[in-house]
Amino acid sequence: MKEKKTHNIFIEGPIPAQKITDDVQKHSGKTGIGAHSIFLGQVRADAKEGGAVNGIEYTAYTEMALAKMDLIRENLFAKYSLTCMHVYHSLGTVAVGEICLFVFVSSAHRKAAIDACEELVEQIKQELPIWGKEIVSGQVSYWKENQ
Amino acid sequence: MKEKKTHNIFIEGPIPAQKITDDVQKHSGKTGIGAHSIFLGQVRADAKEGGAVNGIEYTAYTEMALAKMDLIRENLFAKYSLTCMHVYHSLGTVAVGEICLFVFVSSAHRKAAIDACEELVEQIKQELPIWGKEIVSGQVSYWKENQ
Amino acid sequence: MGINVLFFGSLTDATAVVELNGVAASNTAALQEFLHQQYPALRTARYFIAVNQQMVRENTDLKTGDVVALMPPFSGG
Amino acid sequence: MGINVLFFGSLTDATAVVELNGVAASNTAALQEFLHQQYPALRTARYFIAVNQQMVRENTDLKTGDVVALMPPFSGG
Repeated sequence: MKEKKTHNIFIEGPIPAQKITDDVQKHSGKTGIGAHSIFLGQVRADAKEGGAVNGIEYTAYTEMALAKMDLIRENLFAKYSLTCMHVYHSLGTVAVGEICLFVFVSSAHRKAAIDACEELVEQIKQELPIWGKEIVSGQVSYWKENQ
Repeated sequence: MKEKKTHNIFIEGPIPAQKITDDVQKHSGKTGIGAHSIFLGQVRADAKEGGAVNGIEYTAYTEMALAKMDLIRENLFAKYSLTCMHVYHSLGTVAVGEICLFVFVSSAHRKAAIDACEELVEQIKQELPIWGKEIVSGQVSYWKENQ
Repeated sequence: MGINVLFFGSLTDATAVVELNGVAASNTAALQEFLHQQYPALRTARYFIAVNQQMVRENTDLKTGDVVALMPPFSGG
Repeated sequence: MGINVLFFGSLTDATAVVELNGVAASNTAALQEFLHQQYPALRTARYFIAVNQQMVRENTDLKTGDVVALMPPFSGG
């Protein structure tokens, strides 16, 4: 039986911007890589009844999300010629302007990295049991809906 | 007559990895941004007759490249709903594992950022007069050809 | 023992709890009927059901120890 | 005065110079003929021509002060 390693994707609070550079630098020794495709989600100050959004509070069905993420990862590695794939998603509160999602895909060539990254972002949004609550104030909040 | 500002895109040597985080952080105050799409080109140690590639030496017809880049930028801003677009390309020598291209596109929503970033990377590769020479050793080098 | 029920996202506004333990229900339809009685606001809510982390679309038999999650449309990212 | 000619990328292997100043040529076809005489390896090279940074595909008249660039296929990124 194939042993499976579950990768944790969840980070409490915002994803530190420094992580982006740090993770890129960790790949400088992988000399077969020619292309990195990165997607970052940033919390927007959308205008709502009652004021502008101040932050988003994320919750998830973490066990199911991680199991689903492993499947998505496996399918994308089977479909594209990739060197690495890393995903980080916030839990808890992320303020406006901060990063809540960091998706990082590397490949020898640009096409595989770009296509896989785009597909991965879509699948994260559509298939992972994660919910965002847009906080306007202590009294006013709205459950986020993805487009 | 419309005044045009030419943006420099060229950086001598490798693009410092720290620039990625620094540039992301500069956008945390732009609270209408919801998505950043980033592409990085990294120099590969391709196997060649005579050994593996050690680095790439980039030259360009810089005036023409910058004028062309301004047109590409203008067309993409007209086509997609974007907040920002930044491009950096190395000139001179970039060693294996280092970053030679940094493309950074931001938008309120993921689709515009991702699509514009992909189109921008293709246009940079196909339309900018830049040439790479793959250096294997002091004696052996190969002019790079894009796929 | 019985069934373990988890509520997520906006559904917790309707239930005011995130988890119920030891619910008696032999299938998901019976469970839903019970939950809709208990939390009337759930009746008009749009949600998916997962049994032991697998999404189910039709009425599904339940056994003691099963974990049933009620999940509104996802909004991660 | 005359024409200013720029060579880029792999073409500089054929020419061993990157720039020629004051070349006498009334159009791009005449200029190419002159350059192919001077640098025979250019004859088999694949390249594009830009006059004052505009790509040209057909024979184009030149005037003194024009800048003509000979460019092999691009390979940036």
